[in-house]
Amino acid sequence: MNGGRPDAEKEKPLPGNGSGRVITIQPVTRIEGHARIAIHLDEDGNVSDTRVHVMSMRGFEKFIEGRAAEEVPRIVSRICGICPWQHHVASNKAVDGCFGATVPQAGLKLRELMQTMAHINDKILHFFFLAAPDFVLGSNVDYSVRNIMGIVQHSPELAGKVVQMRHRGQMMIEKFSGKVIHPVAVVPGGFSRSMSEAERVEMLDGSREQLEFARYAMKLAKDRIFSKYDSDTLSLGEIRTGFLGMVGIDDGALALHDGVLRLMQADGSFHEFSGREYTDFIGEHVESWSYGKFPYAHAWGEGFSMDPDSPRGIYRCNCLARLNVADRINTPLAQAELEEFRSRFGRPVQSTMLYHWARLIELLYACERVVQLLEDTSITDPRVRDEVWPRAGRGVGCVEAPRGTLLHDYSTDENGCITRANIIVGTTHNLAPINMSVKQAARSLIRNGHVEESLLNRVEMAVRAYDP
Amino acid sequence: MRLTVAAEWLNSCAGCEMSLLNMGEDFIACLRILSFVHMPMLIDHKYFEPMGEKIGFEFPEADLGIISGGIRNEEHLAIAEEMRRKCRVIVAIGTCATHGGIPALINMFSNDELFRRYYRTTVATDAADTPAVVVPPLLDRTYALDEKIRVDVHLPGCPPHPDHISAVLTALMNGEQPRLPTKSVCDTCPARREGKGAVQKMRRYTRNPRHQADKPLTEMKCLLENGLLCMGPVTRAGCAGEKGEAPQCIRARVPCRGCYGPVQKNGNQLLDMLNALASNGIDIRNLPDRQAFLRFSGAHGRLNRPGWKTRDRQQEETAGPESR
Amino acid sequence: MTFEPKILAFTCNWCAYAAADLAGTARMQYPTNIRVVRVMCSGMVHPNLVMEAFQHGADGVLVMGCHPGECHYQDGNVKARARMIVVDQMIESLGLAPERFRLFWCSSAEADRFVSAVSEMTDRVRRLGPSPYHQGVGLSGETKEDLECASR
Amino acid sequence: MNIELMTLTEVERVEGELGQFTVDLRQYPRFVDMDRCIACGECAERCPVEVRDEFNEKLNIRKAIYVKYPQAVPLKYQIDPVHCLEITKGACGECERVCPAGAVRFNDSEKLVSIEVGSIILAPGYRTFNPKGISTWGYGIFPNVITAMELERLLAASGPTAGQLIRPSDGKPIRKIAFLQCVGSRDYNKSSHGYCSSVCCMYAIKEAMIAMDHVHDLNASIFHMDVRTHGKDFERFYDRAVQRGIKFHRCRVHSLEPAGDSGDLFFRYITDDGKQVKDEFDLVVLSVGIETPPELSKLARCAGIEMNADGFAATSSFSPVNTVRPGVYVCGTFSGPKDIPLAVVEASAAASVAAARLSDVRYSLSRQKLFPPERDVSGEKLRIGVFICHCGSNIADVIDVEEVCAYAATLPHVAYVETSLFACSQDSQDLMRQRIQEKGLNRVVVAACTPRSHEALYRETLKASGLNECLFEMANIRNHGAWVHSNEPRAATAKAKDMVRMAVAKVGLLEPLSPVSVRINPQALVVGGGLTGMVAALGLADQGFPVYLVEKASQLGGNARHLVRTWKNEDIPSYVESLVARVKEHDLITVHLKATISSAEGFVGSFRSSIQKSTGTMTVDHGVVVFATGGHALKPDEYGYGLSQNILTALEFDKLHALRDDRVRNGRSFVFIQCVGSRIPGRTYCSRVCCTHSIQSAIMLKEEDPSRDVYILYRDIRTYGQREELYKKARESGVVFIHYDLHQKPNVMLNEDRLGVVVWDHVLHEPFKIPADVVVLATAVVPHQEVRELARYYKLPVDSDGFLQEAHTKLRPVDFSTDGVFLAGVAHYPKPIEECIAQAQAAVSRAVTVLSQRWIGLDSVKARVDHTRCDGCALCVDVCPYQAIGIEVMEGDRRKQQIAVNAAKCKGCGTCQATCPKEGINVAGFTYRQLSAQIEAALRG
Repeated sequence: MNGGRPDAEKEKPLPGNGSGRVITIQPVTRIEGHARIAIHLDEDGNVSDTRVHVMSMRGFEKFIEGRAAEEVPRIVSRICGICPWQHHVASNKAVDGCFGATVPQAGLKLRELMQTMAHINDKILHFFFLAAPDFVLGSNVDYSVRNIMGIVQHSPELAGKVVQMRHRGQMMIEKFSGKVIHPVAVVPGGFSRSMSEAERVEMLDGSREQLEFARYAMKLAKDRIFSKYDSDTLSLGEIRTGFLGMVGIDDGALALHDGVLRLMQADGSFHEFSGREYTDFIGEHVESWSYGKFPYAHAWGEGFSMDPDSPRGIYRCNCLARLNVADRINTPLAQAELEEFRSRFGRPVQSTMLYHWARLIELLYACERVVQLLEDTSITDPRVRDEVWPRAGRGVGCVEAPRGTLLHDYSTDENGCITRANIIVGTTHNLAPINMSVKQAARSLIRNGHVEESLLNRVEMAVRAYDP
Repeated sequence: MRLTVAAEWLNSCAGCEMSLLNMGEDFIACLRILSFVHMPMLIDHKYFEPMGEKIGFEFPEADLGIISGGIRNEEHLAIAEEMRRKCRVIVAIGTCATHGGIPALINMFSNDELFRRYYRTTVATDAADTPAVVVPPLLDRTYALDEKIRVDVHLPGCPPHPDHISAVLTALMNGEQPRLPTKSVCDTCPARREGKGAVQKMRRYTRNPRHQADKPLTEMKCLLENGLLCMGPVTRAGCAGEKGEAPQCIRARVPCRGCYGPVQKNGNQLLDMLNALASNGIDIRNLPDRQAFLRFSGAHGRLNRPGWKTRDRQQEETAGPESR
Repeated sequence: MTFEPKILAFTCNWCAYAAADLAGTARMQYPTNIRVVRVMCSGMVHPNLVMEAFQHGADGVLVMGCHPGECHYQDGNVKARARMIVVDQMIESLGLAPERFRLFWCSSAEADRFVSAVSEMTDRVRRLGPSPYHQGVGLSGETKEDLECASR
Repeated sequence: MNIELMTLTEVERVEGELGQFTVDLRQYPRFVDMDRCIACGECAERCPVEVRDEFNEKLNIRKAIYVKYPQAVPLKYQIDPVHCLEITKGACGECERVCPAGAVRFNDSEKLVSIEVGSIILAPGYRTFNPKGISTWGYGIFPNVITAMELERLLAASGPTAGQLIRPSDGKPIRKIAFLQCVGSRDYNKSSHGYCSSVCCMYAIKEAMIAMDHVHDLNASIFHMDVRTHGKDFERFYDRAVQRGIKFHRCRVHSLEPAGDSGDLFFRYITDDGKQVKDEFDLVVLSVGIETPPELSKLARCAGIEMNADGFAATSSFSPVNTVRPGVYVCGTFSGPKDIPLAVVEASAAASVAAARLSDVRYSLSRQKLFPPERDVSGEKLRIGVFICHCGSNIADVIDVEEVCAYAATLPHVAYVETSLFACSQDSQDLMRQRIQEKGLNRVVVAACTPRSHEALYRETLKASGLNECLFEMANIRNHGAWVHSNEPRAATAKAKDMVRMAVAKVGLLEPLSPVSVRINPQALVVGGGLTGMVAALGLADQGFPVYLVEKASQLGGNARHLVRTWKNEDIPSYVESLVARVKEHDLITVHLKATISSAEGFVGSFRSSIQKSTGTMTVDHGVVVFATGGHALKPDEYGYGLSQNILTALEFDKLHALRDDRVRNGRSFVFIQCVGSRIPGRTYCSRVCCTHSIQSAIMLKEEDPSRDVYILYRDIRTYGQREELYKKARESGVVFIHYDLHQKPNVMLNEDRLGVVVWDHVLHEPFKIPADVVVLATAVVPHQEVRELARYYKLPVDSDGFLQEAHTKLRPVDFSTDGVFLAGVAHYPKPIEECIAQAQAAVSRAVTVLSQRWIGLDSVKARVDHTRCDGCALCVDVCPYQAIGIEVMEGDRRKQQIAVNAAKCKGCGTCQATCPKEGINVAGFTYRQLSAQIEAALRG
C-alpha cells in the first residue's frame, strides 16, 4: 500500500511479549460492523492476549446535537442498517420523553408490531445468512465457500426458502410502513399512519406464514445443528458473566418493546430498573485501543475487568441474556421451547454458542407476538398519533434490539432541539464479553504456535454468536 | 463469464447491503451470475490472508467494486484507494458513498468536539483519553467517495432501492451504462399538487397530515402544500423503485427528508429548497436547524463547521492570501 | 501587479442593462472590471447562478433589478430580494465576505446609479482583496473543490 | 417591403383630390442600377475624380461615384453627373469596368413617372442656415470659424478626422472652443429669421459634451441669449453640462477677430456680473439655425399647400399635420423647427391622419415579406459566425477590433470571423447573409452595440439567410465597452474579448424556436378624457376600432377646459366643445365618466381591464391601451401664494381675466414670475409651456391697456420655434423682461398695502423693487400621482419626475417597452396643445399597427418546460406573476404530474426558472445552462 498506512495500522506486538507474533483477523466477517481481532502470541506460540478492536466511529451522539428532536428518529436509524427499526423506535420513545408526549394505544401497538416484525427478519438473516454457513457447511470448509453462496450451492431449496421468507417479511413491513430499511413511520407521539382493516387481514395471513416458517426453522436447527453441538462447541468462547435484558413490568416475561430492565448477576440475582435509571447501574469504560466503549455494571461496585478468569462488572445482553433474565414467555410455542431449553441448560445459561438456540426461540416468540398483535382488531384504531409540542426535557428510550438492550438518552432545549445525547446500542454492551470470548476461544484453539484458517474462523464464531 | 465483484462498506451502516439482500429472488439469481471475491458481511475474505500475518492489504482483482459508505478515517481511504486500483468499475452505492449521507452531519463539528463529547463528557462514560492505539485516525471530516477516488457509477439512496441495485448490476453485467432516475421524488409522488402559494409558513412535523388509511395516496394533498417541509422537490427520485406506488416516506404519509441526495449530482438541497420556499414567499422561521436540509448531502464541503466562516475576513486581517 | 477584481453583474434587461446602455450613450466612464450577464428580470437569477459566479472566481457579484414596484414583470425584483437571503446564507457558509455580493436597484434612466454601483463595488472588492476562490490566488485544491460542490 | 423608395426624385405636379391623387414625379438618373449594386466600393476606389464631400460639410473628399454616408438607405452608389468624366467628357468609364456587379449605367436618363396615391405626406425637412458673408461671424473668412454641422462631422467617428478633435484648417488640437448661439435664428437683422430654431441650444450642449469626451480638459463656452432646453430630460442634460464645467455666457457676441497669425480667434463679451472680457479660442462654432430651402416653395406650390411668413408649411394647432389641401399632410421641420422626438411624433401623426381616410382600403395593396424556408440545423455541428463592428470609430477608436477578431477565431466552434465598419448597414447585412449561407454558419454573434436597439435587425438578417432568428447573440462592446472605457483601450479590448467569449458560449447553447402568436382583440382602451384622450379616441374610432374612453372627472376636456387661446390665437373652448360632441356622438366610442382603472391583466392583443365607477366595477377586453392621463398645474408653496388674493397661478389669472375680475381689470402693475416649481432641485424639468403662456397674457394686458406695467421675471425665455414672434411682440409692446438666477429668486413682499416683488437688477447690479397689483406665478406642470399605480397595472415605467417613460426618447416617443400600450400628451411631458394632438394622433397610428392585424407575433422569450427534467413538483406554479403555469396530470397509473405553460400569458420573466431546483423550466434564450455558460465564460479569462 502506498503511504504506509496499513503498516502503521498493523498492530505492534504488545510490550514484553517476546516473539512479537500477532495474528490479525480483519475484517471480522459475517457480522455487522468494522472490527479487527488481534491475537498476540508469546514466545511459545501460545496466546498471551487478544483484542477485538472497533475500528470506526461516526459520532451520532455528537452530530444529533442541535437537530430538532422530532427529526432525530429518522437520523439515528442510520446507526445500523440491519436493525434500523430498533433505533427508530427507541429514539422516538426518547423524544416522546423529552416532549412529554403520550402515545395513543393504536400507535403503541403499531410501533411494537413493526419492531417485532423487524426482529423476525433480523433473526432469519443472522441465523441463516451469517451464522449458518459455519454449521451447515462446517467451520472448517474453505472460506471461499463458507458463506451464503455456499449454502445456495449446497442446499438450494433451503436457501431459496430462507431468502424468500426474509424478503416477504421485509416487504410486509415496507408495504405498510413505506420504508423497511431506515424506517420513518414511527413518529414522536405515535405512528405516522393508521392501519386499515384490509391491511390487518392481509398482514395477519403473512405473519401466520412466518410463524410456520419459524417452527420449521426451529425443527431444522434442532435436527441438523443443535443436536450436533458437542462439548467443544458448547465451550467455544464460554465465559461467566451477568446478563441484561428487558422483561414485562408486571409479569417478568420476555419483552422486546417495553418493560423494565433486569440486570442479573451470574448467580441469578438481579436488579430491576427503568430505562431512565440506567446510569445508576451502568457505566461505560474506555480503552485506548478501540473506538467502541465498554459498558459494565458499575452498580455491582466491582469495577471493570475483561479477564476471562476473573471478570469484573461484565454482563451480556442479546437473546441469550433476555431468555436468562425472563421468567417466562407469554406465547405458547416459545414458552414450550424455553422450558425445554432451561431443562437442558439451566438458568442462567453461560455457553456462548447457545445464543444461536436462544435466537430461534425468540424468533418463534416474535412470530407468535406479531400474530397476537394483528389478531387484535383495535390495532386499526385511526387515532395513532397525538400532536407533540417541542420543549425542553429529557427522555430515555429503551427497547430490546436483536443485538441487545438499546438505550437512547436525549435532552432538549426549549426549542425542542437536542442538547445532549447518549446512545448505548446492543452490541456495545457485548463488546467486553466478546473480547473475553475471543480470548477464551483463542487460548483454547491456538497452542504452540499452531494456527490454521479454520481455527481462526472458530475464533470468529465466538464473536458471531453475539451477532454484533 | 462470471463477473467478479468485490464489495466493501466504509463509513456506513449495512443498510445498503440489506437492500441488496432485499432484492429477494433476484439476489439469488445474481449470486448465480456474479462471483463475489470480497464482501465482509457475507464472505470470509480477509485483508491479511491467509493467516493474518502479512503486511499490507490484499485485495483481489475484480470487475466490479461496490463501495458503500463515505470516507471518514485513514483505513477507509486506504481501502477505497486499493479497490480503485483493483477494480475495473467502481460503483458508489448509497448516499453515504455518493454525498456523505447522514454521517456527514459530523462535518458540522470538529474531531476534537466529537471526542470531547464522546469519551469525556457523556453521561455514564468514565472519562478517558481518545483511543489512539491501532484504531485508524479519523480524517478531518467525512468525504464522499468521489472526493477521494474516481467513481464510475453513482447509485444514491439511503438505502438505494433494490430495483436500482438490480438495474445497475444487470446493466454492468451486460456492459451497459446503468439508467437510473434523473428527476425528483415528486416524479414518483402521486399526491395532488396545485401550487405552493397558499402556504404561508412551514410548520414542524409534530402532527400527522390528514389522511384516511383506506384512501389512496392520489387523494392526499402534497405534503409541502400541507405546510410540511418535504424535500421531495429537491431530492433525486428512486425510493419508489421501478414500479412502486409512491415514494417510500410518502407511503408512510411522512414528508421526504432527501435521502437520495440532490436531484442533480452536484445540486445543493439546502440552497434549492430555501430558494424554492423563498420564491414562494413561504415563511420558514418556524423550522429550526435549516442546515439539516443537507443532512444527506453534507460531504463535498457543503456542511461546514460554523467556525470556518470568516476565511475572507481572516484574509483581510492577515493581509495576505491564506494558505491553509 | 495590482489586483484587478472580477465582478459579475446580472442586469435586468429593462432597467440596469438599459441604464448601462445609457451610460454608454452619455459616455460616462466606469471601471472595466465588470462583466454583464443580461437577464430579462432580476427574478430570473437562480441563487445558484450567483454561487456559480463565485465558484468560477468572481470577486464580487451584483444582481441589478428595477426599483421595487417598478418591475417589468410585477414583482420579479421582490422575489429576487427574497431569494437573495438564500444567497447571503450560502455565501456565509462558503466563508466569503457578505460584501462581495450586492443586490441593487436601478431604473433604465439611472445611468449614473449604474455607474456608481459598478464603481463602488469595484472599490469595495478591491479593498477586500481577491476572493479565496479567485483563480490562482492562494487557494488550495481542497477549498476549491469545497466551493465547487457547495454550489453546484 | 411595402415602402417603395424613389430616390433622386422630385414632385412635379399633384392632381386630383383626397383618395385619388395623381402625382407626377421627376426622377433624376443615378447611373447605377440599384438592384445590382452591392455597395462594395470598388468603383469609388478606382474613380479618378475627387469632389468635396457635401455630407462632411466639404471637409473631405469623395469621388464622383459615391454613397452619401455609410448608413445611407438604400446603401447604393450613385454618380455625380456634374463631375463624372465619362458623363461630362466621355473619357473614363473606370467604374463600369471594375464593377463586379455590372451595375453602372452611363446611359441612365431622367424619367417622368406618374403615380396614383390616396394621401400625400410632405416631409422634405430643412437646411441649416448658411452664415457665409455675414461679417459679424467671419464665417468663410476665418478658417477656424465653423458651423455646428461641421463640428458634428469632426466629432463623428466616420467623419473627416475620424473623430479626432483637430482644426481642419491646420490640424491644431482644439483645447478651447466657443459656441455662438442663435446664428440664423431669433435674428431679423442678419438672417431675417425671427423664429427660434428650437434645437440649437441642445445640440450645442451635446456637441460640447462629446467634444469633452474627446478632449477631457477641453475649455468649452456657450454664448447664448437663453438656454432653451425645454424637452424631456433636456434640462437634466444641461445641468450635467454645467457640472462638467461647460461655461454658459448670457450674451450675444457682436464681432470676431483673428488673434494674430495663429489662426485662433478672439472676441469681447460681457460677463454675467457686467464686466467686459476679451477671450481667445482655438475654434468658434456657429450654432446655425434651420430654415426651409427656397426650392421647397415650388413643392408647396405644386402640392397646393400654404406656407407661412417664416417659410414653413402652415398648419393649425388643432390639426398639426394637416394642410389646407385635404389629403396632403406635413410633418417634421417642414412645418416649423422641431427636434427629433416631435418630428417622429408628427411623422406617426401624419401617417395616422393619412391612413384614417384610407382605412376602408387597408391592405388592398400591401405585400408581405417572404423569408426563405428555415434551415434545419438540429443535426449540424456548431458553426458559429462572429461579426465584429467598428461602428465607424465608435468602437474601433478604443477597442482593438483586429485583436478581438483574432481572438474570436480561436474560440471553440467559431467557424468564421469578420469585421465591418458598420455591421448594421445594409451592405454589411447583405454580406452577413451571404456569409451565413456560404460558410454554413448555424449560430451568429454580432459584437457591436446593444441588443435592445439592434437585435431585431440582425434577427431579420438571420431569417433572410434561412436561419432561425433565435440562433443569435450580441456582445455589446460599444455601449458597455468602447464608450464607457474610452481612456482604457487595453482593458476595454480585454473586456470586449470576454464579452465575445460570453456571447459565443451562450450562442452555442441557443436553440431554434418557433414564433408564438396571439389573437388581437380589435378594441382599444383610452385612459384619460382630456383633449389628448379625445383626439386619440376619435382617431381610433375613425379608423373603425371600438374605443372605451375612461375619464376620472365628470366631464370630458381635462385641462383644455381652462385654456383660452393657443399661441397662434386659435380659440380653444370651441375646439374642445366640438371634440366633446364628436366623441359623444361617435358610435364606436363608449365613454365612462367618473371612472378609473382598478386593475388590469393581459398582454398585447388581449388585455382585460377593470373600470371602477361609483356604480360598480366592469371589465372590458381590449387589444391596446392608450395613456392620455395628462397632468395638472402645480399649486405652489412659495412667493406668498395663498397669502394674498392677488397672487395667482397662471390658470387662475386666466379665469379671473375671463371673468373680468376687478383685480385684473383694475390692475396697473402685473408681475409674472416664471419657473415656479420648474427647473429647481427636485423638479429638474422645464414645463415648456409657461413662457409662451405668460407672454401671451402679458401681451393681452398690454393690448388692453398699454399704460399698464407688465413685468416678466424669467430665467430663460423659452418661446421655442415660431413662438419667438410672441416674445418679440411682447418686448415691442413694452413688457419688461427681467432675468433672475435660481440662487437669486425674486422676493414677493406681502407686508405692505401693495404687493411688491424684489428682483436683482443685472443692469444696475442692485435689488430692484417692483410694485405689483397682481403677481402671476407660472407654475410647473406636474404629472398625476395616481399614474404610478396605473402604470403598475400595465407594467409601465415611470421616470423620476413622475412622467410615463416611453420606450425610446427619440425613436419611439409614443410606445412603451410593453407591447400594445401607448402614451400621448402631458402624461409624457408638459407640452402645448398642438403637440398633444400630434402625439395623440401618433399614438393612434402606433395602436392601429396592432389593431389592424388579426394575429400578432410575440417574442419567443417564453418559459418552456423541459419534460425530461420537470416532474411537476409545482414549486413554480404560484411564483408566476401571470398565472401562466398550470399543472397537468399525465395519463397512466402513477398519476405523474407536469407543468404546462400558457405561452400567451407568459412574459418570459424567468421567475419560474429561478425557482426550479432541476432546470425543469427555462426561458428560451436565457436558460439556466445558457446563463451558466456565460458566467463561466465571463470568469474564465
